[in-house]
Amino acid sequence: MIGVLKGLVQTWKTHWRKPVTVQYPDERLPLQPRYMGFPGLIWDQAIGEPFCTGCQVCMRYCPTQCMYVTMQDNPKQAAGESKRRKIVETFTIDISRCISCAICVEVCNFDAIEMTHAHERAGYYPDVVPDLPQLLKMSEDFRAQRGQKPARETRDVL
Amino acid sequence: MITERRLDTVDMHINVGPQHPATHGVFRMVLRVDGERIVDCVPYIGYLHRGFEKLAENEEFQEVIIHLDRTDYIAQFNNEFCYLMAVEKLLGVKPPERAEYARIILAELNRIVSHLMFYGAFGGDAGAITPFLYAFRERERLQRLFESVSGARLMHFYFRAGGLKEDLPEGFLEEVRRILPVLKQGIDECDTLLTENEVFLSRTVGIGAISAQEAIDYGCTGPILRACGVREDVRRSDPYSLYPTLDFDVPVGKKGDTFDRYLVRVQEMRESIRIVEQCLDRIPEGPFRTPIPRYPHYRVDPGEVYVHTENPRGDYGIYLISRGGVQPFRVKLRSPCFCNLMALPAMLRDAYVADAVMVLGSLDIVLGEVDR
Amino acid sequence: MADEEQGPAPEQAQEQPQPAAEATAAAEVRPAARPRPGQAPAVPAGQREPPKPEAEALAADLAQAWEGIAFEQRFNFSDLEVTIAPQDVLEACRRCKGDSRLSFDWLMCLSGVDCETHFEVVYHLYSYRDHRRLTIRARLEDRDNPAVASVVSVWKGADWHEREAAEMFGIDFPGHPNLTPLLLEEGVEERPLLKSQPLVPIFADRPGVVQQPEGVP
Amino acid sequence: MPASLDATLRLVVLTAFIFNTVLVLVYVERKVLGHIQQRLGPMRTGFHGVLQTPADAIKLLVKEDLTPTTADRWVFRLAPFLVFVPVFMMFITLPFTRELAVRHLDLGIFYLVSFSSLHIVGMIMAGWGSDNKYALLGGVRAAAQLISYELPLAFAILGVVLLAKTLNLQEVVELQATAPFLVLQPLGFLIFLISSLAELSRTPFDIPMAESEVVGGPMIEYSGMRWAMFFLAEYANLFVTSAVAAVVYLGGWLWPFLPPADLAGGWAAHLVGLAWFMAKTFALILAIIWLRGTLPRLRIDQLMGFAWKLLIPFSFLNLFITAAAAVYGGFLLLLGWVATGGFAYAIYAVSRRRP
Repeated sequence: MIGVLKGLVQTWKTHWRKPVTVQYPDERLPLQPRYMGFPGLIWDQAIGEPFCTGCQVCMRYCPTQCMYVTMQDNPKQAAGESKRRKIVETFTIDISRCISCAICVEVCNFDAIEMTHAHERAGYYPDVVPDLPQLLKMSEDFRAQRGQKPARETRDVL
Repeated sequence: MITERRLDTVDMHINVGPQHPATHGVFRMVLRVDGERIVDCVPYIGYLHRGFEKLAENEEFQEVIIHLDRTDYIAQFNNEFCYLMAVEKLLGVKPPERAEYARIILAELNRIVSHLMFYGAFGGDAGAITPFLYAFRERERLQRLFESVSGARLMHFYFRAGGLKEDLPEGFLEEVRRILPVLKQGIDECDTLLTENEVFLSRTVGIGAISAQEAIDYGCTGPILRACGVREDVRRSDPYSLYPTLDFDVPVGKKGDTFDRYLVRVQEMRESIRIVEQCLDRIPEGPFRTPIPRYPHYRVDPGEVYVHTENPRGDYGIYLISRGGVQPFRVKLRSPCFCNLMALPAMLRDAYVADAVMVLGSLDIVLGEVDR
Repeated sequence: MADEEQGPAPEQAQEQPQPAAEATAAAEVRPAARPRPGQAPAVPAGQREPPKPEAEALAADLAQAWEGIAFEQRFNFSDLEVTIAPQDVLEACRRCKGDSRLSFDWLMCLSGVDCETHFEVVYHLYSYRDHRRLTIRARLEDRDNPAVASVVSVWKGADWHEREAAEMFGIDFPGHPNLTPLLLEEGVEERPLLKSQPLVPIFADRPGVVQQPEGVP
Repeated sequence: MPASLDATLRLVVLTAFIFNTVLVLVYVERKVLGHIQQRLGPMRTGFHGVLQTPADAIKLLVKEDLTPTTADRWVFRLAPFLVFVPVFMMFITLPFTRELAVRHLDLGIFYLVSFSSLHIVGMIMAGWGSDNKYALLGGVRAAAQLISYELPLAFAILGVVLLAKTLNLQEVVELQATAPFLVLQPLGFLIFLISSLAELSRTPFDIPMAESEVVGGPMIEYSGMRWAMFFLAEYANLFVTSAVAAVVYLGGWLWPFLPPADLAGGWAAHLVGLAWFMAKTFALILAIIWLRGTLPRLRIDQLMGFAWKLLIPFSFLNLFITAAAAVYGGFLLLLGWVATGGFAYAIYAVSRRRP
């Protein structure tokens, strides 16, 4: 009987406290700086091309095998604008299979891929297989959000 | 004149699971019941089998950590801790002191998270709806800390051979220090709500009791074994990492029943807070990782090692065989729930259907770890 | 180091050491097979630490208690490890639990191992009384019909471990009360953990998902 | 007005009242439980989620009504109505104020007690008709529980009847103008409250529906409108049981004061009376919700033991003391309660289990 009454007092006291939950779409809890959402590709602003050379290391180490990458000869290298001999041609991530483990970031030799804060992919027509421009945009938006300069002016290459 | 008539009764088979609110995942047990009383119980597992051991043999030592997070998905840091100790033993490296303390802090906080999860789910099994929300309120504070450390809320992938992925974020230790008193109060509130409640006591005391001898025979470990009065904790009896230098108690129960298991876990949360407090005082500045050559794709010397640690659910063991190279040859996971679950039919002798739910809840099974 | 590396540094330096060997010419796709032979180290990993005094005492106890059972012993990471023949397993385990000098009351782990040439069943034992560990290794030389006596009669906790080893490797455990499949779905004929069993790529035959080319693990 | 038209009108108004009350109750319960758990409860539909329950009701009405192929078709389909109708019938004699009731019955309390146990039939039919083992288990549990708790409930209320010397609810209320029967019948009130919690199958006695064990019990196979009927019955029952407790023990519309009947043409008295009645009823409902937010669930054998070993003997004791007081004088009542209190404490002290 005493225990039951103690419990009742406890719930009574809690009832008057401020709720800890928030109304999600109207109000979002802040993400931590290290938050790992889905991966995005980084744009090399100095040259105007992605850092990614399409070397497929991430693709091979991806535990869910959700990536597909191909590589091409870099036209800018022929023109003398870039030192990269090869450049990414297509880059697709099936983010319905991506587990946000960041092992692609870890194995990347060129620091070309990063974990963005993008995580809300729900929608009537969710785009679960972003291609190269979308992946670049994810990273760009992410950097814009965090106060870094978006690379919009050099986007005309793609 | 009295005529004696025999009434023929038939035992009924009740299929609890694979999808049932009481099974905490996809687990199935077939109960043979005589009215409300259980005559027999046959557990079936394997609904969440993902072939962890096969996957691990085909991936690098580093990538296996990802799958380990997904075995016991409520105590991820503890799993990574265990596996990396095995890898580090084979590699012959020792993590720096800062990394050791960081690992202990995170593992102990994760133990609290796991026990809070148990507390909430157990209350739900008993039919109380509020404990779950109380537990998650407290759990959320720690989850946010974990997010700030590793970037993920559940699948952390943060420990690395030789240390950590990156240093603890700035202000993390102060945040932990600030949260601990709040957490203590939260645990006290949870305690008030359930531990002394007469209804809860009548549902748990004396239910699903198992003797110490039987528990050892079945290979039960962790809170299940300690509830039987066996003062066994891998952190004390087969110490690893820096646990020998830390001061903490190993709470034990008396009767080995459902209530003792509950009580052991609640007390363990307080002990974990004590450990974290000590670690916070001692954690030094310095490097967070001992460099290993060819960092993500390191080669491991041939050899084999069995390492076990004290996970929230019990003794988590990893048997790791390396034949040299970048991939493990064989990884066997000795998951505590897998062994604890074996004792379920013994615990359900002469119990009621409602008790089956409570006993299963008191085992605190995580099916990702049972089925692997 | 390839010349790509001299490009402008990314704005967000990732906190990880640059793997020097991996950054070779990115133009060629490296061979798909990942496992590479490791060089044999000067000291085997297991012999780096000297044996614990408990382990040496255990070896002495074992020699007495296991009279009549042939075994070879070695120290692995300061713990004792013994190898025995499969026909001795049941008797050895019985003495391990029953003999007052040993009193290994807890079977920590029971694992099957496919060593490509033979099978092994490894028993990790622990004594709550003396707090010491023992590893028993049974070599199953017969690759076609691997069998070792079940130890369920000694430790009840061996039950599911043996069922798992049986379905994953095809090892038979005569004397087991209920050696039925445990984890796999019904009707699976393969023994998944055999080294000869390849790991099938996920969603290998499902259209519409991102497919990886042949040869990528 | 012809009698038939009058009756029809009253029933229509009553039905509308029940539906609206249930909507309000569901909303209140979700909100209160939310705040007990430090969350907000429904917030998105309308202002602070007030339209959530109407939305849910509409959703339930347009959902597909499934019948399992192996179910006993007629039994399965009829059961929700057999659960709802007895609850609806109980409303008929409920006196909201002195004038406001569908019908003042001279055998009001008898009528209430007899109808309060009828919905068990519907529960058993639902459990049997679903052809589901969980439902069957839940149905059998419901039968055992509801019948066991019917006894202490009836005996507890009999104490009031002995003091009031009438079965008419209106007259029972009129007798409470100076003090409610709670003062004279504290033990009876407690027993009544506990038994009605069990009758309502609410926490800690929600064993027939126990969602962690039998996953909703008799309602497991129901969907759409038929499930909504169960829901409706459950919350209507919650209201009517609290209302009966308020009328019988807490003085209904009358206590603690009522403005003179001639004030503002009698309307003020009417409204104040209704307000008192509703306030008491909702206070009891909130207490029941509060209990639900705090307590775990008992087990079926403990529940039966509680009914037969504790509640029924104490309800007999209550009846005995009340009867003695009614015959020999009021002082015995006081003596009786003191003795009962001591007795109860002794039992508690003996049976108390320390962790």
